[in-house]
Amino acid sequence: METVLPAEGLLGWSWLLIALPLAGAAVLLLGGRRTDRWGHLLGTATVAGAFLLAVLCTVRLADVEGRSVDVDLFTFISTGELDVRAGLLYDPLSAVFALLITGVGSLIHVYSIGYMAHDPARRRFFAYLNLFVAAMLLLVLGNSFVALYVGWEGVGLASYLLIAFWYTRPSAATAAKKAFIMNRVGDVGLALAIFVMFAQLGTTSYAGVFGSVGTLAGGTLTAIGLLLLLGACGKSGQFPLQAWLPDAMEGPTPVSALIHAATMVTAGVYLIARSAPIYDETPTARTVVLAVGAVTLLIGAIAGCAFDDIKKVLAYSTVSQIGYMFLAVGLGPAGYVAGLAHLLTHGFFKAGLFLGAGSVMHAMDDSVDMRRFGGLARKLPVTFVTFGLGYLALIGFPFLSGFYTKDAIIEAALDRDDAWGWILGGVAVLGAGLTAFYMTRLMLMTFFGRARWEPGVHPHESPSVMTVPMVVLSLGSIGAGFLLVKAFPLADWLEPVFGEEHEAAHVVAPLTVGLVVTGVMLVGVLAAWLFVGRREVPVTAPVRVSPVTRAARNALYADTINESLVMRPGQWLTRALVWVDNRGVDGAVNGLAAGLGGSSSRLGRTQTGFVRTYALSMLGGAVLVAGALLAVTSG
Amino acid sequence: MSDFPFLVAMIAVPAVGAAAVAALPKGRELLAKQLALGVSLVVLVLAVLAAVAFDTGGDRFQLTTSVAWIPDFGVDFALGVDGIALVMLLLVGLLVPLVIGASWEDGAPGADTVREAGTEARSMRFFFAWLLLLEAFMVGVFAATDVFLFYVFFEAMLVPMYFLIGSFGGPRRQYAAVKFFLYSLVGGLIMLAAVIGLYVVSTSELGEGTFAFDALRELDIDPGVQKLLFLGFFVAFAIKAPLVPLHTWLPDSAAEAPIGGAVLLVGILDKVGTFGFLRYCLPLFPDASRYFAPMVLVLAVVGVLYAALLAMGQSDMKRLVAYTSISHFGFIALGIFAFTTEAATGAVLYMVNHGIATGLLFLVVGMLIARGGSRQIGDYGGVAAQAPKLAAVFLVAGLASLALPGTNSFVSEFLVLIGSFPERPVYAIVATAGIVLAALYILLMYQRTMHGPARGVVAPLAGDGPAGPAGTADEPGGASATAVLTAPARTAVRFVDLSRREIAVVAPLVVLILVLGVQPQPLLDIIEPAVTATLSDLGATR
Amino acid sequence: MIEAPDLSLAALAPLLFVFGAACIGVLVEAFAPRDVRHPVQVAVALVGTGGGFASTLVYAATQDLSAGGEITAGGALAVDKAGLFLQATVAGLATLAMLLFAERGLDPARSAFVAAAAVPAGSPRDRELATATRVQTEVYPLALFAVGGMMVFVTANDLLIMFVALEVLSLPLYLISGLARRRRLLSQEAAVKYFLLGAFASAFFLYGLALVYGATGTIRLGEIRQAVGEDGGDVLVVLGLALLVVGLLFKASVAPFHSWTPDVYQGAPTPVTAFMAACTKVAAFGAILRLLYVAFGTEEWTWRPLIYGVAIVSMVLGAVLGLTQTDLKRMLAYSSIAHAGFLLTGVLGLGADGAGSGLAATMFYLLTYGLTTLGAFAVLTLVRDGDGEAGHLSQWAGLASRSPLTAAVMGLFLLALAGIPLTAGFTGKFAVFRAAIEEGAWPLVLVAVLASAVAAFFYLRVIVLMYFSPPAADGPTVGVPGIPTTVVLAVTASATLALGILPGAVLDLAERAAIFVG
Amino acid sequence: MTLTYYLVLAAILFTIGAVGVLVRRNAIVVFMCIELMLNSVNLTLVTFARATGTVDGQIMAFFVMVVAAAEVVVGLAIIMSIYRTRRSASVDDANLLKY
Repeated sequence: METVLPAEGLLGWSWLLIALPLAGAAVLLLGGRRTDRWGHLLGTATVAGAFLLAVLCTVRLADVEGRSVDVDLFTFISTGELDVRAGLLYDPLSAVFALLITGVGSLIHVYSIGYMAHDPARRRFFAYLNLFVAAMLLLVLGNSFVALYVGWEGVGLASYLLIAFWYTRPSAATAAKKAFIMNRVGDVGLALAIFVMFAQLGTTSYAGVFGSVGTLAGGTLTAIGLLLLLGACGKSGQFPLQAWLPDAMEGPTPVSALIHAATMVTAGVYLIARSAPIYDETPTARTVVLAVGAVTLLIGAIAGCAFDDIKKVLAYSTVSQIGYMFLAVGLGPAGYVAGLAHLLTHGFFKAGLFLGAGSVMHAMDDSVDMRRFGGLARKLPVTFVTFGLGYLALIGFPFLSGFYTKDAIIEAALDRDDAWGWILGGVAVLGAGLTAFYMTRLMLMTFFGRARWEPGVHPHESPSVMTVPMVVLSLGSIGAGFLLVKAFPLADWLEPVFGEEHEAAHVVAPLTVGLVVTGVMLVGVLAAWLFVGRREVPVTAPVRVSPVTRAARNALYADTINESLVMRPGQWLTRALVWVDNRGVDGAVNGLAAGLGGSSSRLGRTQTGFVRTYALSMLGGAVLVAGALLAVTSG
Repeated sequence: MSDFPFLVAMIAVPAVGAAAVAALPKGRELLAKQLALGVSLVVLVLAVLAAVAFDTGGDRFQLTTSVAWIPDFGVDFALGVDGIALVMLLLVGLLVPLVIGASWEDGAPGADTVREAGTEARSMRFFFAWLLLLEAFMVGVFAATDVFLFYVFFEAMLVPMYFLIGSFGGPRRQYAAVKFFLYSLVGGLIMLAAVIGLYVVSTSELGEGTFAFDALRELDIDPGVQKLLFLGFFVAFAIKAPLVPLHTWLPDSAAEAPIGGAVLLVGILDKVGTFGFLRYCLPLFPDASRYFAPMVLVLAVVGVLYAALLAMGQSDMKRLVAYTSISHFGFIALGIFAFTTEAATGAVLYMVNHGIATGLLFLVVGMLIARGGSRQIGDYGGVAAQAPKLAAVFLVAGLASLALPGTNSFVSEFLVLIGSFPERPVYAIVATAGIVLAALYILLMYQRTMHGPARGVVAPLAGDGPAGPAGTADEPGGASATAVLTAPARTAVRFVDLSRREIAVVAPLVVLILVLGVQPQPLLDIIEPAVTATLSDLGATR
Repeated sequence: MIEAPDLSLAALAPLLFVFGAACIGVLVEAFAPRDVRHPVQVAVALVGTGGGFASTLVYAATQDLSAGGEITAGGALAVDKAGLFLQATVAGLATLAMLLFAERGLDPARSAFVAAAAVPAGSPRDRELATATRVQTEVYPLALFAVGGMMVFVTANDLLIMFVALEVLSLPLYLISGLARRRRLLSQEAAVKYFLLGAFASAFFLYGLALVYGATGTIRLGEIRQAVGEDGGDVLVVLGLALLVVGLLFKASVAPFHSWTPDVYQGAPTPVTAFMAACTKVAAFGAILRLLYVAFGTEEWTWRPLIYGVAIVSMVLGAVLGLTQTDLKRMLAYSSIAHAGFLLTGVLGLGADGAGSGLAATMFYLLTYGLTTLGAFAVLTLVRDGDGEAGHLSQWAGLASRSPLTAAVMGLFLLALAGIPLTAGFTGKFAVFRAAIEEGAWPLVLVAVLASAVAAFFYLRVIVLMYFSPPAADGPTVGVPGIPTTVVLAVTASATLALGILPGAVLDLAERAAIFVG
Repeated sequence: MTLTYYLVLAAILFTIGAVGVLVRRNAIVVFMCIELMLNSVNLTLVTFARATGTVDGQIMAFFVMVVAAAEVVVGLAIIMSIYRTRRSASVDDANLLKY
């Protein structure tokens, strides 16, 4: 990549982006109860401030030559040949993410003020949320893989804390732990990738690594690519590490919206896009990315069809949508922009959807069982409208956000013009259909039909502090796609990062693609109406269902597989080792001691107390000594 | 400034202090505590001043003192520090006052009542006296530049720790104390044979025998002999460190030791082993070190995973922490025997960071035990709701020991791994898998004790009312080692949050964890020259 | 006309002091009225041993020993540097032992020794005497004769003198080990066993003497050396050497000639045990060193394997058997067997013609061990129950809480015996191991360190009992030591520490004294 | 040379004595066996004196006799005392001290 200018002026202060929310978190955590009254306001303010700063920085960035600046801060670790400097890289890509994070972040902070109003630990919630924003910004702004790794694990911690926010619930605590552990599995991959880079190139900074990618052997590159992918899968809940994401819904809904829909889970996409120079050199790794994306896309979509928990459905939808993004970035230059565009739009409408779901739960006394919803459209008009818009955007209703970005991905896939291309394209289209199905099912079960509420539930619209962010986001779900793809093409903005957007020779005319996808989408909607809308929704899920449904309800047995392949053997191994350590290793030592004791008492018997025995031993000794000496000297 | 004999003072002050504290009349417990704390603080100040006087660009060994001690053996009372020793001395100076602070309430009526029947409450004067004597020896062992002197301190250290465990430990303290002593003694005696062997070699090479480290470094010893001598030293250090499979004494000792003792045992005493690898095994026996490196690396890496898995299988918190330490020592050994500057520097930094992080972890566990009166993880649950500060510190300590970026341990673990990867990729990869296990054992313990509903010895909150009498009845007894109960079930109590004293004890460590997590460079600058010097003795590749 | 043999009174002064005192003691026994006897005897004994000690030092300081020493008494005695060091050690330790003998404050009957040895144990008369405060004082002259014998033993330049000295030191020991006031049966049994086995052993020594005489035609150590040097070691010499060494190893209680040690140590009155453990060890090893150094220095390769073997057997047997002992005196007996093994590693360090540092190392070890073990036994005399000393381990439980000082001192001695640094025991061990490794005997040293690790266990067990265990219900009482015992404890304890922390001077002394002539 | 016979005889006597110590129970007899050993040594000494043509050996023999006599005195005293206590001179009865 081209030379990076040192930052001056405003951009030199871009580290404040991270510092602000971090300071907020510190104040709230150390401040204790004193800060209870205004803590949430401070938390929101810091993030909003960061958003403003991000906007200003981005505007300034636009007229920096090369549209990319390096903010060098201080020496982090320097010993031997390793020299890691703490610094930021502010370029179009990180700028886009910074805007997304701070923007959506601010909205969700505002929303949380209302959503968490009655929680005694609201201050702690905002502290963690600020912590997350800071870590996430470090992740996307860092100028080296080490910095990225630090942010990477930082957001892992934040997500752990937030999922376990209601830690007295065992389920929440367990989900948090699960999330952290599965992330760590991915982190191992990321760490190893960094080690390889250092071993091969002696540096870990983006500039250094990408600058000398050419010097690396193909095998090494592939290894790096796959290791990075492992990391990405962990963080973005991609196959085979997708199982933690749905459980993460144990956290408060704003968390699900911000971390587990809009921002953190897309870090994997960021990582791969950021490492484009590496992936461009290794088709193998890139193919694997494609495969992962495609598989996850389907898994998520299928599982999404079967759940009755509104948040779980949205979670699996997230998994599936990120699958789309992976698929896109896996396509290489053709897909990076498409993937990122979808990432941004998804950030808007999925966040919106979650906030809507939160609002619904708020109305339904925190119930998440869609079988107990129904007919809420009239009771929660604002939620209904905003949620509806998000829904349309997600299923790719023409001319809404999802429509543009998803189509772009499918086009890019088909443009490969090979077997892979057709397969992936097909998968993507099928996914679109499934998406339409499960989202329509969700809409119908929640907002239409007869009210199946629990007795004593009186739905009411949420306060404006919650609805306003929803409205804003729904506007995003309408316009974002058009803006990013047509009006101000994201491609041009990101051009310094991914190079010229190459004019792909369309295998299939975009229009055709658009029609096909829309058609499939309508089929999905129709199917959903046939299955769910027409007939009465049973309050309890039917037991006697087809194997397919059962598989889907169990998320294709992901947990079962993890359990039987990892957890059980692990526990067994642990138990076995504990036994070995006590009986075997320690046993050997104690056994030795016991043996000495035993031989001691046995030898002691020779001390019979009879003079004549003693005399015998002496005589024997004497004879032995004399004999030995004679043998030595004469022999 | 640097003419002042810091090191001599750092040995003499606590030694004299120990005598003074022990000499205090019966019943002057408070005075004993204050005196001990004062002395240890003086040592801390001395350590810091020594660090200031230390010139990172200067000679390898600084602040040196040397007087003939036993001329007939060619033994000098020679002290001096390089960067490695210096940081360890700083750690010693830091931990001892905290330990004293943490043990403040031990022996208080509240704590002694829960001693198991038969043993009358021991006067804490001797506890603090032993502690100070131990500090003197620990300083000596790191500051000695004469192998004989080093050995003397190395063995002498056992005695105070033996009494700390045996007199003030938990139910099985007799077994633990003897096991600790014998294990270390076996290693030590084998090392003694090697030390003498080294002396004899020096006699034959230099005409007259010497124990001076710098002189011995210059010898070129026949490889065959080197191997024997290396093994002699190695066994001793591998037991101290400890490396699997010579580790089984540590869980027992650490679990039975009073918390203060456990902190120093795991935080510093065991570091003497890894310190010994770096200071003695590598420079004195380069060929043998290279020859045995693969073996050691295997032990190290196996230890990382093996101990981590075992940690998960523990139901006793102190044993769990002990096993995590064994796993960490695997990392340190990996870093040392990878023979690269980055890894070795990381390993030394790891020694410091582990002392801080695991020290904190032990202290917090102790505070937990002081409240709950049980070491069993299963007896706890939902503590976070009642003692949020305690839970927060526990979490920080836990995250530090699972090497989360932003905490000090990350830097060292990262350095060890990234440094050993280029030379020993396979071992590094296997060890890296350990970071997942680390997350597992820490979070399992944290979830079981802190999260979930109140359980076991933790009485559920009675509404949102103020702490009931149950809460006040259990005034925190500090990290009371004596509070360890044999009786499984104890009446559940409301958990009170950290007292001011306890916060004062943990705060410095928490701060260090975070600061060193972001700014490790000052330490690295102290450590690196010594490491490069060591590796050049070894003739290592990079 | 025979001219009188040359006699250097200065050189013989130590012996004269001790034997003179012994004879005076006999006269005192005979003529002094009973009530003054004890103080007088103690005074005489102290003068004798103390004078012996002092006069050795004076002699060593004043005489010019550049030649290494002088051979006097018609060539019968070699008063050389090493001999003087050993004599001084014996006399010094004996002085302390005498103080232990003289202790009257501990036993309610005011003495550790039987009132009338002739009265059958358990007879009515004996029972009434047991409680009476009447004391018998014949132990003092007897002990003095033993001391004299030891001092001759270590300077004997002549096998016959060595034999006579052996008997002179043994016979009184046989007797006084049977003089315990309490548990007389055990004491008498100890005496019998010691006597029979001792006589048996001296027979071996004597036969060895005869064979060597036959082979070389002389019994002067120096001449034997020449003779052996000329016509190598023929069968007679080798056999003779073997039997001589066996006789000496018995006294040094080296396995497999150790079997008497535990029984006698346990049965004998504790002060006597202390005396034997400290002084006899020194004397026996002194003789072994002199024999191997002077007479068979050129035959190093003949006796090396022998010493090697018995050293290993002794260390291992002593250490392992000590593990399961429940009686402290018996435990210390096994520890003394193990220590005999360690001493032999030093002997092995003699090297060809005594070129190695073994002599100095062994002598230093003897000093440290003597002091430490004497102190340890002295502590044993303090801890008592209704029936004399409380020797059973279980009775020592929780002693630290009952009498911290006693426990601390005992702990110090035990750590020293275990060879922990900063105690005399460590310095000694280091010295002998170094000597052995210099002679290439590192495998032996490896065995030695492992053995001392095993031995450490039973020393530690006592500490565990004293410090970490709850006090026994029927705990013993810790007697308040009178001045004599206090002095002994003070001297031995401080010496044990001093020789651990600043051994320089004494080591240097041993180093310079490491010369035998003859 | 004929002196060898004396040596062999002495060796045999010594062995008999040693064996006697092992096999006889009565303390007195055991002690007499030891005396026998000493005397066999005397014989050896005298023989060697004869062989070397010096008188040293014979003088040594006298020394040995004296020492032996002293031993008898001490030995009998000890044995008597234990006999009077136990009413038996069997060395096997005296085994309170063991292990």
